[in-house]
Amino acid sequence: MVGVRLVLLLIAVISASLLCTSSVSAQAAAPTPPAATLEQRVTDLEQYFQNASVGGPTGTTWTSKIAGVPGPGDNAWLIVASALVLFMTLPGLGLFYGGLVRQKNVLSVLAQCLSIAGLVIIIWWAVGYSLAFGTSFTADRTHPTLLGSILGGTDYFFLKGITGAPNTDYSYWVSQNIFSMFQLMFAIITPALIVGAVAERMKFSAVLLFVTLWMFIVYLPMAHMVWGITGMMNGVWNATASIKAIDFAGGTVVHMSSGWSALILCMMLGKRLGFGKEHMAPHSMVLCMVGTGMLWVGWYGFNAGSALAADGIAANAFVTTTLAAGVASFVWAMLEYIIRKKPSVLGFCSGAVAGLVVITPACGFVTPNSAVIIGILAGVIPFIFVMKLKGIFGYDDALDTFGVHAVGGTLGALVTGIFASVDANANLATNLKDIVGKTLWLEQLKAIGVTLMLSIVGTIIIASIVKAVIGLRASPEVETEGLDLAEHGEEGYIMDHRS
Amino acid sequence: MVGVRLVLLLIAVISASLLCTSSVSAQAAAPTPPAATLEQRVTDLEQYFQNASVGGPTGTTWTSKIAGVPGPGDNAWLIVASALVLFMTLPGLGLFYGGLVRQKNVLSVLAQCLSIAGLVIIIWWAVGYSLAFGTSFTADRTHPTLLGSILGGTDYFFLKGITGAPNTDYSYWVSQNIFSMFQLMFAIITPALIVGAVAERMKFSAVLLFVTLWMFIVYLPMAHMVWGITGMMNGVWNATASIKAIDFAGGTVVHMSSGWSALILCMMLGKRLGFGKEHMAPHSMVLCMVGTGMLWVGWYGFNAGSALAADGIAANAFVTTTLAAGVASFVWAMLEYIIRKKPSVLGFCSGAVAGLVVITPACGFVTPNSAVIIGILAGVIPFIFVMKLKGIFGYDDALDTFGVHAVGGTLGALVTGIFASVDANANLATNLKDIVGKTLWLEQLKAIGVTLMLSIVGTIIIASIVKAVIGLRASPEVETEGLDLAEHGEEGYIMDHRS
Amino acid sequence: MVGVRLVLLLIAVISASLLCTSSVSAQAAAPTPPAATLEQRVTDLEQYFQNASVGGPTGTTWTSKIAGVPGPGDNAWLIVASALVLFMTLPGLGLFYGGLVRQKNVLSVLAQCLSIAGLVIIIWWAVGYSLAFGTSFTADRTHPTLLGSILGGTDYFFLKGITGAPNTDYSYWVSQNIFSMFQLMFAIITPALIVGAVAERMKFSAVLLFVTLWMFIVYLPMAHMVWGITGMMNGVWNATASIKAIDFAGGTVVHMSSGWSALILCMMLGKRLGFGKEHMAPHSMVLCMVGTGMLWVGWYGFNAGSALAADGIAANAFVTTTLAAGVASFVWAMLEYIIRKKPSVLGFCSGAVAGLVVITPACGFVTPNSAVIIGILAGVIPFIFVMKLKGIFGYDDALDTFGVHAVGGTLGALVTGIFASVDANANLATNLKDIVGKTLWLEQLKAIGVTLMLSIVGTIIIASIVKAVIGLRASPEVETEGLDLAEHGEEGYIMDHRS
Amino acid sequence: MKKIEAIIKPFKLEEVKDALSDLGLEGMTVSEVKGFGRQKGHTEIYRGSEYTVDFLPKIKVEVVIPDDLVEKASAAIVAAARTGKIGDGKVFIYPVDEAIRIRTDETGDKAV
Amino acid sequence: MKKIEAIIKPFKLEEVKDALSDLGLEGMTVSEVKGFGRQKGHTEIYRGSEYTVDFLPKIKVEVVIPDDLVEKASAAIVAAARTGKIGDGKVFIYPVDEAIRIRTDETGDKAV
Amino acid sequence: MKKIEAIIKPFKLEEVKDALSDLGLEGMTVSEVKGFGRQKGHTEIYRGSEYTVDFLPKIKVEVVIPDDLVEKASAAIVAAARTGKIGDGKVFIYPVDEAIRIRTDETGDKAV
Ligand SMILES: Nc1ncnc2c1ncn2[C@@H]1O[C@H](COP(=O)(O)OP(=O)(O)O)[C@@H](O)[C@H]1O
Ligand SMILES: Nc1ncnc2c1ncn2[C@@H]1O[C@H](COP(=O)(O)OP(=O)(O)O)[C@@H](O)[C@H]1O
Ligand SMILES: Nc1ncnc2c1ncn2[C@@H]1O[C@H](COP(=O)(O)OP(=O)(O)O)[C@@H](O)[C@H]1O
Repeated sequence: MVGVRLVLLLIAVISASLLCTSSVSAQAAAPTPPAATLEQRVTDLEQYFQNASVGGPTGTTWTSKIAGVPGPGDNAWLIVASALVLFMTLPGLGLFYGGLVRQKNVLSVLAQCLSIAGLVIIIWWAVGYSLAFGTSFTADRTHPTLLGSILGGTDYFFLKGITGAPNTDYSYWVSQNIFSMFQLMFAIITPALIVGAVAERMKFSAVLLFVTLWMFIVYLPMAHMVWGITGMMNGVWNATASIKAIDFAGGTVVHMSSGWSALILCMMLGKRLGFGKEHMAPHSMVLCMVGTGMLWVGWYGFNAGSALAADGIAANAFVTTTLAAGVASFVWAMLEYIIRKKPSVLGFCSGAVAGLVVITPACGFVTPNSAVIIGILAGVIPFIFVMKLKGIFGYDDALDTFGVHAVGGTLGALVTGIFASVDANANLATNLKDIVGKTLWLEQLKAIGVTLMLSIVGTIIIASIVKAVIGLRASPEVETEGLDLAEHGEEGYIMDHRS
Repeated sequence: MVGVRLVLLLIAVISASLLCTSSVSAQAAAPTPPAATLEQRVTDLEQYFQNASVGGPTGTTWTSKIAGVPGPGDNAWLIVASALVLFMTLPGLGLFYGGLVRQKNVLSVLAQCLSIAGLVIIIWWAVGYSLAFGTSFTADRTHPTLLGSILGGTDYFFLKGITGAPNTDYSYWVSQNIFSMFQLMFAIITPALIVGAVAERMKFSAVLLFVTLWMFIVYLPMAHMVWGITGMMNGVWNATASIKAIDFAGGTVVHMSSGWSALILCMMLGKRLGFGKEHMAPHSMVLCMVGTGMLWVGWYGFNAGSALAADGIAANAFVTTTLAAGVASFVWAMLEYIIRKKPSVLGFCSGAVAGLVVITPACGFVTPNSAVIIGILAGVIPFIFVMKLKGIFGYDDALDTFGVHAVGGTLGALVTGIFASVDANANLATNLKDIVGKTLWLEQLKAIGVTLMLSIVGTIIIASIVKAVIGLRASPEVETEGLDLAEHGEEGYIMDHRS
Repeated sequence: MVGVRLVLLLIAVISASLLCTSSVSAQAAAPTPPAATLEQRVTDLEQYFQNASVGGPTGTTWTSKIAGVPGPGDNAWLIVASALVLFMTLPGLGLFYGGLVRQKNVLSVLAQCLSIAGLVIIIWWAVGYSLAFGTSFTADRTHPTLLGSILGGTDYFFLKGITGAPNTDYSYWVSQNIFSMFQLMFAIITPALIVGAVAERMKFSAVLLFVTLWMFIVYLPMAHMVWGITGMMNGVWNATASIKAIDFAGGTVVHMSSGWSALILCMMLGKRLGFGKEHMAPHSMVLCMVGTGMLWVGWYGFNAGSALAADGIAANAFVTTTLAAGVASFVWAMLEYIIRKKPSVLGFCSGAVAGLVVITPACGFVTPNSAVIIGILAGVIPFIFVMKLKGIFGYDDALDTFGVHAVGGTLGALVTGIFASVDANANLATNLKDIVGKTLWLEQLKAIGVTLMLSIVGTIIIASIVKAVIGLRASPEVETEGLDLAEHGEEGYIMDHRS
Repeated sequence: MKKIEAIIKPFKLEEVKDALSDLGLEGMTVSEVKGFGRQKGHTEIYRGSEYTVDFLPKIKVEVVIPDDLVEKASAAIVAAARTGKIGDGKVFIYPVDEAIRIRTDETGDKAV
Repeated sequence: MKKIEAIIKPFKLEEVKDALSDLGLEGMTVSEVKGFGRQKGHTEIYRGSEYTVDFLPKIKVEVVIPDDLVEKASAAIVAAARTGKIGDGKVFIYPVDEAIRIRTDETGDKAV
Repeated sequence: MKKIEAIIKPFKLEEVKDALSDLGLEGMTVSEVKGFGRQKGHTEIYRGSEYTVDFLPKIKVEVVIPDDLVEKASAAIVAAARTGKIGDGKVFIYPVDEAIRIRTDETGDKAV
């Protein structure tokens, strides 16, 4: 049984952890630079406000008195942002999705979100953070290797050496331990998004096994390639990246990867029993709306937090996120108003989420006015997809993970290439100044291609394995009775007179 | 149809935006002050802790190395505070109000909150922020003009020039872009509060049109007059304000304006069908309580965020907010306990919201002990209003927007004039030292008068227009069936066996 | 009637407050140290990043330019953390517990949470903060007195002198007023936890009276002993503590005290009518899960906020909290999976809360790898307790406050003594360097003993008083009809066709 | 004894109850039902999926009464429940063999 | 065949069910209803608005049985459902023309 | 006139409705009930507490029809509702004395 195996795995992993961490490798001591002069000490303090390096430009000109400690303001923001991103999944996404399924399956969605949180936390602690953000697979940063550009390294296995000191590869002023948690929260919500496409019929054990494999085969490589300092698609920070793409908060890593994988998985899984015949209306639009509000609020942690500082870029990401979400929500519902006379709560919610998805890769790179245009696109294009095209193709993406996240994520990745501007984010002038506003969109297309490929091929392989080993789908009896009772032994609501 | 028109308006506005922003006007270059000495650089850094100006007292004595960048701690707080204030509306207020209506109308309340969010975001981006916080209508600050003391200017249309740099008219250390978002969230919740009075019967299209007009005629002038640096009732910061009133977080701007407008609107709209005969009990006190909790938590962003810094004033506002909310909640329910033997969840919730409303204008200006007295008043006076006087007058303020927000806001504005003290907030010593603790309450009365006038007259005009153009009220059939199905084509809950 | 008496008490307390605060005692003026040199000013600024003292090591070597003001980043974090901890109770715990009771009692749980919030706010303002964190009962810190090591003092009655300036006994950079609020939120949730054990049958008035007495007899002494700077079990900061125990965020103060008191109280109260015969299944696992998500997210404020700074220790507490919660949640549900084939949402939720409880005392003192082991223990030991042992003993701890909070809190206090390490928190090297990793667990055992004793004896006395004065239990008629209607005059949900 | 069972529009319940009370009928049992008939249902759309809901909320009122009251009672219900629009509902009359009051064991007309 | 229909207090359902089982009656159908009768309702107050709720939650138990069991079954229900307080409810007995078990097409006494 | 009352599995409602419509029966009333019978219930466990739920969700369909349609209608329902597994439910047929259409005062077969 998969449960047992997972527990055994867990135990194995713990033992390994204890062994590993006892053998901390001695780090080669670099020669210590001279102590900071008074002026240099003042400069170090000023750097906090500029979100820049202490100890001189590379951190090695002088020994800073405040090296190895985080900046309280930035750290405060990242702590809160990490909590906000967890809030997106627990309970945000749980409610958004849970409200959209039928009553008999609401708990199955919640159980899937909760189990993914636990599972990914364990993976992330053991090896995940290291494989995504480590660097030991790249011996020499000026000579990238294939492995090192796809996965990080083993250096941070079991969070070895991850302390309150910032990792300046990623942020000058944020503690690496909170950075690792911020990234963990992304790693939790991404597979949880897939749940929407396969809701109401996928077996719980199959979800667990699928997600475990998917983390290794799709998510961790994606995260490293796009955000790892040695990643092959990290155009902003990695001068040797082979694809000079940009993705501020996860258009490719989070939304495309989950959305395209969701499409494949739901096609391999087949439609829900009674699809197209029985009523499958959302059992609680109220919960769905509550979830949307939580997603929106939490998304500020996701998007503005991705600045990894409480600076003007974070603030700008907040602005663009707000504008895109608000505009897309309004546009989507107004399209409904025009077309069928009834603007719906689900329309406002779908539009808001679509706006948030599409702005995600762009939020820290574009101006507010671009965000408004992006919001309009986000209100129109996924709308058409979900309302019309889906019906034509006829697959059963139960809660529209594909229509919103894959379509939106892909759209976002592309428009980011078009609208990104140095005005909005000066960091684009470091490694990308020659292509921003010019051929950046071509790099984005390449990144889209890689993401598509990895998600689709990866999911086909993983789902085939899961199907072969334990099967993907609940039995028809279980599906008819509802997953809540059959798989979890609980009911979502017990409202009768007797109890 | 109003939807179509709004979409067309939107498109027009976008086009205009693109034209406008391309013609950025060259700003007259002021002579650059000398570079900061080391001591001045240290002073600049210290100013961050004092929430004060860099570059010398007026910012022009020397050129600061950290001018034009936000302080990370303050920025972090304002980013979070902005998210918290949005959380108050989505889903907070939606649940608080949504729980109080009958099941058949729960989605209509949520749709109204969502649509107001989208609509106000668009207005704010295009012109709203500028009309409230711009200054171009005031050519010379020492010579206020009528227009300039009522509305801001066109300078920030389409958020032109709003970047990560602080606008020192409002805050030394907070990015202007996040300041604009913080204020946006206030502009969203204010019209959403009105929804409570007209719930269960006002037409969706009429809500949209009403709110659009109301933003321009009531909200934006109110926000500018009270908080705009050139506003005529900004007693704290505008030395030339004609009414030297104070309002820390929105007693007049938010609660009085929405509350009094709500009263007028619900009277013009008429009572719900069956009012006084049919049962109209809240369909879910659980949701109502959840909404209350979210409002309370979000209100910390609202009140403590209004310090525009993470300083001792913000912390004091947190204290006063907590005390007033807790005391008022407890007092309200204990009054119920005494009078009818049953302290109710709705009593605790109503009291908490009343306490939060009444402390809002006062929170950053009064001491904790004053907050306790304010809390008691907030538990007693709106209680009497909602429980007794409302029944006597007989209008149908469905969810007591008037009884809580107008009565509470007016009470709050008045007591702020009585309890405000320099001990609690040293900024009161700048322009108001002669009247604080003396005649400030008279200024408050004047501000109350202006707010009342604008809200009442404005609402009569706007509601008359809306009534003439598209009508205010849903048809009796729609009202009987419920707005959810009839206007939004959805049901709030589908709990039957079949689905 | 208890309500009336409480209101009278309230009035008395207010009057006293007004008298007291008018007689502010003149503080003896210490000789002023010399003004800071430029280098010292820079040192002061650097101290902000080190979360250390300005004005030299003891704050008295020179007069700092930034003495008496908070650090914006740390203050921002504590403001947010305080809001997060309130969010845990309102609505978090309300939903977690409210979802677990039967429909007819959901509002009673919410009313209890709300009333406890109001009541504790009033107590805290009047005397509570002072009794826990004041110092006037200790005239000379080098010579601890019995009273002073159990309770703080009267110095902060009515929050006298609590301003934006930090109280360096507790934190160098956080305003004392926000510190007092942060601690208030702990004082709210602790008695609210007890509600879970006595749900569905304890009289509302009895809850109010019990909690009032319990705050004075159990909570305030516990808080002072463990966290007060002169407390007898504050091993980290009080060099003269007689029990050198440690408790980062409240294993003893919060979870053990509430959990053990809950056990005693529920035994004295007796079982629910029909216990063991009627179905008493949770009426809404959905609400329960939403509450769990909110608890988890809010717990970051609780645990990481207890660092009282946005530093690396806070960030580490975030890491350990996440790992313990995630691991325990997963382990608990996997145990269910193995034993009865059905991993449940309630299992994931129970495990998460258990993990959060057990890590609470340890979170800022242990490494991430220790947190994983703690998470496993938290998933196993309370599981066994709640699933098996409870049935054997046969008391009716309705919502498992004892099984989760008492068992988990006790376990946590013990493992903290075992896993605490200077690597994770350098503050352990100040007063405890000789016992950390050695005999610290013995001190922890002593603290466990004191906590057990105080909670059990205190609760027996208080509950006996309440029983004698007004009775503990609702009448059988009230219990059968449901507390919502009978005690609060409301229904949780009104979903029928007519409304 | 007869049972009158009326299927009515939900918002008419209060009026029907009052009409029966006016006749001195002090007991009845109501339940929530869904009705299918000539009255048109409505359509709900959730994103791309459209659902026609044919079953409309109705209230079923059941009252057991002595034979001699049947005519009056059914007339009173019909009068109170009528709006004149399609979907007003039906009144059905069924034979009853016996009625017992649980509390007292009374039977027959005394039980109702 | 007859149908016994009992309107009982909700918390008595388990006992009624057990009483019927003891007679060997292995099938029944229950539903949630609201009852109006002599038993006083309650009042709910939401802020200034007071609502009197006359309709109280009841459970309706329906069991179709052969004629010869009617007396025993109704006596058993009455015994199990009685608390002696107002609002205990009623037992009604109706004639049944026919019963069919859907699964097997069995009819008459064999069907129930 | 007769009333056919069918207790069926919830997911069979649409098919039963269609079967009746095919016979030209354009009205019916349905309600949610819980059934107890041979079909086994399920067990729910919440932490240490285990609850056996014997009452299973069923749908009750009520349709009042002229005598001559009874046979056809009940056959149609049986056919539509059958899965062959335990718990398919029952059809009960009751005598009806009278039916009235509230909207029009029509009575008898014209009313249904
Ligand atoms: N033959 C029937 N048997 C049982 N209930 C019926 C029957 N016909 C109609 N009903 C009930 O009466 C309600 C009203 O019937 P409908 O045909 O819509 O309008 P009207 O009563 O005005 O003709 C239906 O919703 C249904 O509940
Ligand atoms: N004439 C009646 N027809 C149908 N149901 C009735 C009738 N009278 C009472 N009932 C049902 O029986 C329940 C109990 O009746 P009530 O008068 O309150 O108490 P009691 O049965 O003790 O006299 C009512 O709530 C109602 O559901
Ligand atoms: N004697 C009865 N009276 C009323 N309803 C009954 C009776 N027997 C069974 N039922 C109803 O029929 C449903 C199905 O019965 P069950 O014995 O489970 O299966 P089957 O109909 O296949 O024999 C039950 O759930 C119950 O609602």
